[in-house]
Amino acid sequence: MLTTLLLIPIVTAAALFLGFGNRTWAKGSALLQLALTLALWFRYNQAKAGYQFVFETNPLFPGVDLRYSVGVDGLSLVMLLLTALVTVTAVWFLPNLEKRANLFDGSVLLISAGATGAFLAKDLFFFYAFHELALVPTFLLIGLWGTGERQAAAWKITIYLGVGSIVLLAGLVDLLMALPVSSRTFDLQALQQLGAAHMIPAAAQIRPWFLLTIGFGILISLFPFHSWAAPAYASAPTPVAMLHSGVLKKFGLYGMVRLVLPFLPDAFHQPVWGSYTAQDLLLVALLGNILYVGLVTISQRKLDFMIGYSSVMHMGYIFLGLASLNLAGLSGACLLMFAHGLSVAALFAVSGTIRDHEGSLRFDRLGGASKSVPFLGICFAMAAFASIGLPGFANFASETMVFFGGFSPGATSFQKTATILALWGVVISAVYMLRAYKAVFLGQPTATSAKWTDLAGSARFALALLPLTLLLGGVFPRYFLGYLKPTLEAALR
Amino acid sequence: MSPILFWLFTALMLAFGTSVVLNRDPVASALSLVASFLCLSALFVGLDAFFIGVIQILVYAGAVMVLFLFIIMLLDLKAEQRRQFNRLSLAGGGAVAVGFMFELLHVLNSFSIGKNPFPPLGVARLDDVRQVGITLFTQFNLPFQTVGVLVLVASVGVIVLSRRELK
Amino acid sequence: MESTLPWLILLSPLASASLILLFAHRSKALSVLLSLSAVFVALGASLLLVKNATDVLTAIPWIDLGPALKLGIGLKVDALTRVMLLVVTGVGTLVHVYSTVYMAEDEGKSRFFGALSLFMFSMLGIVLADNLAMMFIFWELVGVSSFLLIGHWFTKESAAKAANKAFLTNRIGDFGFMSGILLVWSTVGTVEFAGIQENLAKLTANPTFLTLAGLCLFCGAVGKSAQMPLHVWLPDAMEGPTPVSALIHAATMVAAGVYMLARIFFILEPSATALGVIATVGAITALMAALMATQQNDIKRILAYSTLSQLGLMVAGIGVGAWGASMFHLFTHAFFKALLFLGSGAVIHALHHEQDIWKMGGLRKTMPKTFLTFAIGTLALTGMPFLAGFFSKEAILLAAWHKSMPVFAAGLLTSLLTAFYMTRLVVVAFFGHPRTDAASHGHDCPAGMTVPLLILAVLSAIAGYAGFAEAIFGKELFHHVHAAAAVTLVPALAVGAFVLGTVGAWMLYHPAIKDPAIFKDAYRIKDPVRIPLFANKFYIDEIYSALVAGTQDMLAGFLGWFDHFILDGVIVRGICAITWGAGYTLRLLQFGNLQGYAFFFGAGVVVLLYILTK
Amino acid sequence: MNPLTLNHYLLASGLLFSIGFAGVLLRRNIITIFMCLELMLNAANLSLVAFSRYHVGADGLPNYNAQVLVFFIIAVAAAEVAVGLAIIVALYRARQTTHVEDLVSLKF
Repeated sequence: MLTTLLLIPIVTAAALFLGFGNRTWAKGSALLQLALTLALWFRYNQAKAGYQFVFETNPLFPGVDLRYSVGVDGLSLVMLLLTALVTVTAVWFLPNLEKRANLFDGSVLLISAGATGAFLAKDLFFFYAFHELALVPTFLLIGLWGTGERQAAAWKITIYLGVGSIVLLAGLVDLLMALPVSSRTFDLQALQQLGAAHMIPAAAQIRPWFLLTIGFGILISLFPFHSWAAPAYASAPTPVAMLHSGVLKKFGLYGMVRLVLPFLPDAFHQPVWGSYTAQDLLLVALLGNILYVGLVTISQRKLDFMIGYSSVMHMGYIFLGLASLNLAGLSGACLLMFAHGLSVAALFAVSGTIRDHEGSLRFDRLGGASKSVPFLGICFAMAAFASIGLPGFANFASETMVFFGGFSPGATSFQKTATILALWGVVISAVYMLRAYKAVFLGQPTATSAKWTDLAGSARFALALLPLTLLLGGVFPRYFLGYLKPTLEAALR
Repeated sequence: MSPILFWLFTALMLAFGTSVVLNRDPVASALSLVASFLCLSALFVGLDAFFIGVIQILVYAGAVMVLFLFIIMLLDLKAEQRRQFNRLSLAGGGAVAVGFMFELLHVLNSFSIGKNPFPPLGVARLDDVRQVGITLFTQFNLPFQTVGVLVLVASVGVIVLSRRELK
Repeated sequence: MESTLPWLILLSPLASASLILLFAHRSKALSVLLSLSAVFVALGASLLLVKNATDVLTAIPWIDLGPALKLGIGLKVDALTRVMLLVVTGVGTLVHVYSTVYMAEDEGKSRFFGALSLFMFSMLGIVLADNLAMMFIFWELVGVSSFLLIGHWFTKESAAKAANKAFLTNRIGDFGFMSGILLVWSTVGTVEFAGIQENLAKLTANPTFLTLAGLCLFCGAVGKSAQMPLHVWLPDAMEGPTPVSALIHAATMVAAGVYMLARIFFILEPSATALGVIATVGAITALMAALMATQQNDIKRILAYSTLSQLGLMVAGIGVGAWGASMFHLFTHAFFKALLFLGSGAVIHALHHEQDIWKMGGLRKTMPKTFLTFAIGTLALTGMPFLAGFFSKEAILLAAWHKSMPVFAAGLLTSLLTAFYMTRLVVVAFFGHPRTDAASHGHDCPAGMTVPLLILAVLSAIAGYAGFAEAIFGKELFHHVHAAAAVTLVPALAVGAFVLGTVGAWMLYHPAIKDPAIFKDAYRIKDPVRIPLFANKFYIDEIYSALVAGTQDMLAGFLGWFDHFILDGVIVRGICAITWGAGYTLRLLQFGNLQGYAFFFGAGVVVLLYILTK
Repeated sequence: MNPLTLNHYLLASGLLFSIGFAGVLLRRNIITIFMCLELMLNAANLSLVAFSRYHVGADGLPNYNAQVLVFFIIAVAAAEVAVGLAIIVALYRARQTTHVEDLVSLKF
């Protein structure tokens, strides 16, 4: 069943590359993917921790415990749902190309396939490989069909993320090498049990911790490795920006929860610089994301850059949840991955549509768009309000958990201070989001914006899907937490 | 093999080898090379490697040399007109070759087992060619097939390369 | 039955809002119908609750992570809640009815009523919340609905700006509120009011921490109730439609801060420092806002500053420990301030959106019903004996008299100024002769607008009487209102302040409006009192703009530059350049001579052999 | 006269290799260089055969593995010569030269 889920986009993409089919196939594939994910969602047994629907082959090479094995637990299920939802919206926002449209559509599906594979993988090797698979079409699409300085942006993201992947690979190798030879395995579940048994001595955890955190950090655009994100998103075609910022970037966070927390739990408390622990260091970096990048976001003058930077900023909150090392914070972080993915995808969808209308996304050239495109305005407002943490949306529920996590019993005073400082980020994000909303949608309509046409037909449903899911998550976070809780408890043990 | 024959063939082999390097005319070089390889195959035979000795003559003296000569004729190469060697390359080549020789001597000097005479051979039930064949087709079958593919690829490559309208 | 009533109150406006958003936004009539029926249902249920005087506590979990974190959506109905429920649904219903006429011609009518329903939902959520986290949720939601309603005419630049300003200023307060919640939670381990009260000893064990937590929570009230120094958004919020100003920015939402302080009074009470700060902030707000109000010319802005000033008085009341009196003032204030706003709305409506009082005049004759109700509201506000405001204001002043003389003095001065600027407003706008064409064609509005005015006028007159108030407050709570021992001097001083203010303004302004020169554009010069400092609101807006531009925006600009040119330009590109440079240097080794390569190759072998055999 | 030892053959092989290498470095004609490469390959063959003769197994036979390796070397060398000469011909067609100093287009 899981392999089918993985094969749907891959086969469709292959068919499109070979010249069969058209855009309807891409849409059909995305809907099928969503349907199958929902089927998994409802058939999944929430009460049980650990992987379900597992499928695995024999070891691919003799002597190495490396196999194609897939399975889902609560966390990966939530991420799969995110992938499927964003994919559906993304394929509805595919641009109209005159030639090689199939190549474009297929590549977009391939990104989705790579993300799906990475979230499904129960094996370290495939976990890594599928993510890389998703990055390749991302680079190509930005380089070939991007806007603005697409070549520069494509090269930058290629090299930057390439470096991140290499550091990550080094970290993974280091992690495996830190284990005794007899217990080396690629199986994530077996690794998790080893981590729970504290197989790696605390002092030996710090080096792989650094490598993994920096590697994943680059992929997630953790401060100060964030400067690739905004230009890349600004140049990327709309569906690519949606899928990368919404889904693919979460791979790094997913990896942090999957690998770093369960295997290297002691590294967080190791002093690395004077009496400051690795956790403190991470807190400083994430405050950089929240406060520094937040202020940088305020200074942006173009909508796409603003959204790009804001997505970097919100990574800080997810890291804050991770760094709290307790159930409340971690649940918040994981739900926030989901919520942020949906909200930023919706924002990029709207901004991409505006770019198609206007050609420019400079704030001083826009205004009053709510008059002519009220539907886009409502969707943008909902996504923007969600992303600044307004109650009712899943982002608020998760940010609340993150903040409460930062104040949980056992939190250090440094952590509490960091949480209060991070709380100020809520004000910062309100400043830039509302300024952007006002600049684009409120005020006197400009000569061009009065002539825009609103979304019509099925695209409305595709776009509305994201904020509505956010509302669902905000009102009933308990429903999602039911899936996450057993998995996260296991990760923290 | 008697030491006299060894010294004779070795001396000839090295002399012809030197002549390959020193001759200006490529044809003369090629013929010296054949002569050198003939002496080499004599050494092989002296080491009881009859099969290798024979294919050395067949392949090199027979096939490869013809190919070389053929190409030299085809391209109509003349003897080199320019000065044979420039000083820099003479110094460099000489230094590397001499350095290599010194190291070799040093190694051989300390290579004690190399100072023993060759052990005698037992009475073989099968001849040399069959023994090589058995080893080749049993132990080294896969590499053998691979080499076959390699030769095939090489011949295809040659045909492609020698097409006139090479882009 | 009892436990479903609060849910009915809370959810009926939500149902209306979501139905309007999803389905009914194309039909104005349907939207109005939905919104009206929701508010009537809420009102009916509230009345039932008040009549039965039953306490209810019902909760469902929202986030449940076992012992790690448990947050619920819980509804708590006690005496305090019932008062607020009645205020919110009562004024809410009247404003809804009024709006059907006021907004009749507006093209965004569906959107307006949708947002109004959303507001009712959020406001009732605050009122019914049984824990701090839930209160925070709805606290933010009222912020959003207020954002939507202030920015209702979003094509107007000033309205869009005002909406943003309101939301952002509130966010700053909410930052403090959330910090306070976290501080309390980290000590007590729960956010429920009942739970905190049980474990109050844990909090009081550390007085500094308690003070800090209390002040953080107070920050929320500072933002929402527009106290100094976060008061700047409220006058600008008058860009919204007038019914919104009446409901949200006068009667209910801005009072939420006071309600919240009354709710958490048990946390504040043990800390004298916290109460002192609250009293000071309230008193300063009351006084400064009153001073600013004396020099405004926009009818709605005068009322807005008056609201600020009254809110300051309520907060000061909390600060001197008289939370019952503050709630009482909140209760009476809701009626007469809503009345005044709706009255001003009627004037604005009749005069085709003319808001400058100097361009009115003579409305007493052209709009008699409006004048009558407006006058009752004014007198209730200014503290005319035997009207509602007199009783409630006197209760606060009395408490201040016992607790803190400076606060009492500030309150008394505020009363005097209130009487002054309100009389000024009434005299300039309603007396004399019409000074513009629009003013001479003034007329009373249709029944849909006038009836709510009349109802509110009646309520403003009677709300202060013990019999009426006690019926709503309940005996126990009403006991808190008049906790302080009566002192005869206090009402005497209050009446004195009222008389002095009213007569003074009459003496100054009644002659002024008779001056024929007032017709000219230079009318402002004819204002007999001219104090630029007050007219310019103490230049606080300018200071803030400079402060925001000078700190946040400058820092943001600098960091944007730093990020683009230093972090990305120098560091990231620098690493890139080093790699490129190394590659370029090593490229020089490709000198192209085949034999050269062979030489290096051979030399390498020789060196390697040397190393290996050494 | 002393009996022949392994070292004699190794020395001969080394000398032949050195001559070949010197030729590669000294000669300018690419065909001659190619011939010198053949010399070096065969020098290696010589030592392999010598080692094969030296390691006589328990059954009294030389170690045929080395001879098989020589066989492979000869086969690969033949292929290499064929391809190499074809490249030289193609090169000559394009450049009209077989002189290495004229072939510097791989310079930076």
